[in-house]
Amino acid sequence: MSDRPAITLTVNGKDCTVAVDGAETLLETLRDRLSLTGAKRGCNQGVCGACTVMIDGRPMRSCLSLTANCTGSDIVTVEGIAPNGSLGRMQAALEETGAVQCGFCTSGMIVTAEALLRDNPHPSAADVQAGLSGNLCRCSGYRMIVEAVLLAAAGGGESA
Amino acid sequence: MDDAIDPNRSVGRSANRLELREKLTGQAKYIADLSRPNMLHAAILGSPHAHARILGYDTKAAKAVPGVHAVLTGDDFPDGRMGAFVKDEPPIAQGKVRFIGEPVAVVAADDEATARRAAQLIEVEYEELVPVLTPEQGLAEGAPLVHEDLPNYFMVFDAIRYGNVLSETTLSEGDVAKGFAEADIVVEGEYETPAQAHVAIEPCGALAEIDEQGRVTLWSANQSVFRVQANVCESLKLPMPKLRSLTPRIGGGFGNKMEAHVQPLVVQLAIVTRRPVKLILSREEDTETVRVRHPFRIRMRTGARKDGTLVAREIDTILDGGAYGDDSPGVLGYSLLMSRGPYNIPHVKAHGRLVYTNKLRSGAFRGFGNPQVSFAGESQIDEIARRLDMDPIELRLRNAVRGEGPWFLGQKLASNGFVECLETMRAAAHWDERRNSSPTPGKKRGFGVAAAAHISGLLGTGAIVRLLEDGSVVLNTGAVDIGQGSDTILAQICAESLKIPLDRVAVASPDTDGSPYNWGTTASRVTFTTGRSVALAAAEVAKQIKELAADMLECAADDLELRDGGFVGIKGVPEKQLPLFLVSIQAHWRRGGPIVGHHTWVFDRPTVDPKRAVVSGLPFRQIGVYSFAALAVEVEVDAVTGKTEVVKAWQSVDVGRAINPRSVEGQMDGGFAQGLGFALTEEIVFDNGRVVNPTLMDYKVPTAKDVPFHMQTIIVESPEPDGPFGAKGVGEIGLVPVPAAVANAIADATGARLRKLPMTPERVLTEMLPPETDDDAA
Amino acid sequence: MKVEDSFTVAAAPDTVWAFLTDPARLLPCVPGCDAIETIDPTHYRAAVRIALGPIKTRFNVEVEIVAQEKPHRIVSKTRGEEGGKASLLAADNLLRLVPTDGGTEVHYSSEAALTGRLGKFGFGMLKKQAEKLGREFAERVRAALETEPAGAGQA
Amino acid sequence: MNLHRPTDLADAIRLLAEMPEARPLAGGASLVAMMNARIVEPAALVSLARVPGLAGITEEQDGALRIGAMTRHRETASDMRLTGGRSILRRAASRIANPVVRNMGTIGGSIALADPAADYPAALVCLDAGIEIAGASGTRRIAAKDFFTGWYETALQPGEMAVAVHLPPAPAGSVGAYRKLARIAGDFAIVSVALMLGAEGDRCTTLRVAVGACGPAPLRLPEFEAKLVGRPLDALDIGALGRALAWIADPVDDVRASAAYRRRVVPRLVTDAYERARRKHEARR
Repeated sequence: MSDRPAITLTVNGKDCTVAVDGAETLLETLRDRLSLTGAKRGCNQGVCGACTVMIDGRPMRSCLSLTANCTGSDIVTVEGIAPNGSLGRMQAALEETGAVQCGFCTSGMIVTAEALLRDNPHPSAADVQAGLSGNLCRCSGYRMIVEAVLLAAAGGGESA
Repeated sequence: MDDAIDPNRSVGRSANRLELREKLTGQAKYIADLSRPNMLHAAILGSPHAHARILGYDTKAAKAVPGVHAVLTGDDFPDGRMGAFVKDEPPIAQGKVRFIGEPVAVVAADDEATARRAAQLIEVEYEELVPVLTPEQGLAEGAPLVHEDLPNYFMVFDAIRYGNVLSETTLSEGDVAKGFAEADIVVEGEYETPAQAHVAIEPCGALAEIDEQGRVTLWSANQSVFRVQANVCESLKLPMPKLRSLTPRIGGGFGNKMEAHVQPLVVQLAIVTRRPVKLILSREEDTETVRVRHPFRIRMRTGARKDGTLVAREIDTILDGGAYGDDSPGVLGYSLLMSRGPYNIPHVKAHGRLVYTNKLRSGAFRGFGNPQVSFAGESQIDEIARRLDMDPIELRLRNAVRGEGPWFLGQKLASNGFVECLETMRAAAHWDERRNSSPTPGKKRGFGVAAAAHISGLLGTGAIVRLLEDGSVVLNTGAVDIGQGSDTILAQICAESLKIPLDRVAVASPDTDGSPYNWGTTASRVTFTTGRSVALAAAEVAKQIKELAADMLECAADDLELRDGGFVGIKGVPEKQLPLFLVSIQAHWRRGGPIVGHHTWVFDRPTVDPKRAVVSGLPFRQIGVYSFAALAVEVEVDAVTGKTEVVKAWQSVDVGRAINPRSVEGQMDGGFAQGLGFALTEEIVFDNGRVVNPTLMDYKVPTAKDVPFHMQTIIVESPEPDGPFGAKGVGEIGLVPVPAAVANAIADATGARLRKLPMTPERVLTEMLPPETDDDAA
Repeated sequence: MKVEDSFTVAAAPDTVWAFLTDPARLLPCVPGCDAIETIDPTHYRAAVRIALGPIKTRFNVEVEIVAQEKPHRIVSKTRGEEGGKASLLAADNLLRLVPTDGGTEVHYSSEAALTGRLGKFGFGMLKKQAEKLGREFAERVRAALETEPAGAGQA
Repeated sequence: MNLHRPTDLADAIRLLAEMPEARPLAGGASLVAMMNARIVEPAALVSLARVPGLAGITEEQDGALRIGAMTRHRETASDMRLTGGRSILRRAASRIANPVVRNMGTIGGSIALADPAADYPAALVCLDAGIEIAGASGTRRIAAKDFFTGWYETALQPGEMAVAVHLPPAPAGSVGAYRKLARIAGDFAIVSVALMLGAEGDRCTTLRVAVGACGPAPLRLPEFEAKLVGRPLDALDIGALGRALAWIADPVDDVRASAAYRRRVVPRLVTDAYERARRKHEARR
């Protein structure tokens, strides 16, 4: 067994120090060590997108990110999108449109959509479809999720 | 959207999911998110052979790995057998392996990595047997038997079984020979559909914990806590009181989580180790070891008169059941029942055989055999329309089953919005003006329609409605919300029935200890059957409220009414009323005990009218009521490659009554997208029994870019007298017509008639342009 | 997964047969193989190195001759595994020698299945790799037989 | 398993030389996926995340663009210096996987894995790109066409790594087309075609066509291309080049498509890419 160096990263604004093996993924660290289970393991190969979190401001696959390689990084998960008890604009828009079904893809979808809206504040439906094409949803057929992003872009669903 | 919300009206309102906030904030807990103190983690060793005898095990090396607490093989499990229709499946391979990946041993260890490492150290000695890799091989003379004991298995119906044939079903009405003799044209074809993977984004998993009395509590990803209990107890020969089955949130099911997956394995590990044990399948394991949609081979012919009147249809199908029976006999019987389609065809004969093979089991999957036969049937309707130069919607209208039908085999329809579905879809799609715009350059554009009907119903349900001290309600049905929103819909039905605001209804999580029996979240049944139980249980509560209030208000119970906001009052006397909490307190502390309404219900109208139909080997006697749908799609086929893209879709659906219109749309959208995958890209490929594409890298489901944003759903409401507030089911029907509608649109665009799914660029191009015509490339 | 191919050698079927059934002479022709151990005349054991793109691994394989008909055909079974049984290989093989003008046409076919971790790696690529190994083998066999002094193998 | 995070290139190279079983870790999009599936189990990883100078696209004196190995697909997909014939690379990058994976994946990681169905190989071979390779004995540069040597095989020797891609200036006035056929958005290609066209008036001055996903390495036929240069654009037998490329193709049969279909589609896609490029050329005039 190799030694497990302690590394520090910032998760949802808090500094966290964890001792991890080099092969441990950020998804494992978040779920198993930090009890942040919002990011999900749907495929562990980076295809489904349910594990998407923000790393240094960009949505990435936590299942493809090695924790030891995130030393010093700033991580935001779905739990950290909005302060306790409030909703971010994408969450509010999903609430408004009723797009959520089983919810398993929702965390990753929210993180990806937040970044999409930041980079492209006035997306077309086609932009949104392309932007969300790395987050699989098997329940919704995507239409209402795309509508939610468009609604959030239009300033709808703005929330406390 | 209906924004002017009257808080006292719950039915017909697009209420948000009760659990929405926890899903939006990442707090919803699915099976993988649960843990218990001292929990162990499990791993599976799967069979490398499609068919082999197990000669022995050597688990010494695996047991010696530090951190390993148990290594169990088939020898360490009771020899019970489970199965919904045939009890043919052991909890883990015993004596024989019947498909590649079938669990042969399980390990519990301190962590998942250790468990996996140890599993690979287990030695299993096999004697390889000749595998049955296709149904045709299974039907061949002298074929090896997948289940030598088939004749001795317990079956829940009188199946016709022999050799590798687990079930053979024949249904007929009229006289097909006579019908075809009357036909002016006959279309005939052989259709093939592949195994489709469910790909619920949440993989299957389970967590079992045992107490000092030896009673096990089991949480698992499931569609029915009661089917979980039955499967585990049957396969492990465990008395049912020894197992309590619960559910966390479920990340989609689509049929994959209806019957057992890893539950018997973790329960046995918990029993042996006396510790909590959790097992979450990887995506690949889920795809390779749980279940798939049945591959069908369908020979069908349909005859019509020159004026478009359908006169005869004959269907012969072979289903690949895989290694175990699971829900397969039901799929066979149901698919044949649906093979006439929603049309009056006087002479119909449908025959099918379900064959065991040494491959992953086939089982329930949204549509339950209907998408496969509808692909064939609705393609043939389109071909007839083309041959007769008739509009395909006109042809369907001419033959549509109207009014009370009857359906194939004789069941009368109490609600039927089929014609309205066709007509509203035609209007929404601007079908008659569809050629007025021009297609994208380089693309061949086409339009296609298909229709569908699907049942909702089947088997037992119950509901308990209990009035709490403050006049609010807790509703307990045992129906698992798999993400489709049934908790919310049942709460809406309950709130509306009692005229209380929706937020005064709590929904209890299904629990085999305390919930009334519910067969499961399947067969598009929860709104219709469980909703009916909820409405009846709520009516029972209303009755008790009135009886008690009658005493309190000194009037006759018949003179009382429930009033919006949680009141009971004297009809015609607005000022004479009591808030429900006063009635409830009276009940709790003074008289009779808390108000609890309980009702059970099962759909019991017979499917078969023996005066009309001749039937053999059908595994159910009564099935349910019919929802209807009609779908139009616009496709563009790339002239260079044959790749098909659906750019727009319009669908109408008769749901009786939309309890929650947005949830209806959600089901229709989601069903459409899953049907689109089935139509165009999804196929589990087997190579000598091995699943070649178990990863999401290789098995491709549609992304946001592949499903049209322009997707419109029109809700038709033809109230069903048996349904709660007139509602019928909508869970599956959206998927059913998609492959045929796309195939018909491809035929419209290119002249190519695809009879094999998925309709890949390769298959489309091959049909569009025979290879020899090639050199004049684009 | 079925792999089949054929090649022609300028040597008589008897010569080819003798060569192909002699582990010592066969060994250098098998790509990635350092040793063949003869358990008995119908059972052999070998370790083979395999490189599949980013994967580099070793398989321990056993070959069983199920039937043979000198000098026409050999039916054999190959069973192998990676260390720790991460992957299992099973193949049923048929080798046929057909005399031609001045030589022998060697036909080989193998119905192979790979399960476990490598079984999840791109199916098409595996077949290509197997075909490539087959061609390398053929090349080496031909080179060995055609450069050998005539009759050397018949001793 | 140890993960090393060197802070300069020399250190990274030294670590790789010292540990022959170690692998360089770039964006992780493929390597970590394979680790999760236990397809590879490296003894150690050398992360390039903190090595300076590996990320980003810079213009060189001769007009070439140097794309550092750690440049993410996202950046390559949006770099507006990739115009004209070189727009092929931008378009290829924009078709890789999906936006989230493009935030992670790097050009160096992608080419080092050398998946024949990936987007970069054909684009780079079409653009006559050079690959800069660093190893214990210094750096060397080889042509992209010589870099991809087999199924998932490259010219990289043990201990070496790709540090940059050099894109020479495209001929003035050239245009590019990238045509990718895939089952689903973001999937690997069934067939991909990268085509660069230069013309003066109606006469072809440059034609380069590379086909991806149809063999162990991208297909190109420079001599055949040369025969078509000088022809009028509307009388240039692009179909013949497409058929020749199909003839040399050695595609796999897999779940994405059959080998026969891929061969069949090659000339059709080549012709289509040519027509698209020609339309772009016309539009410019």
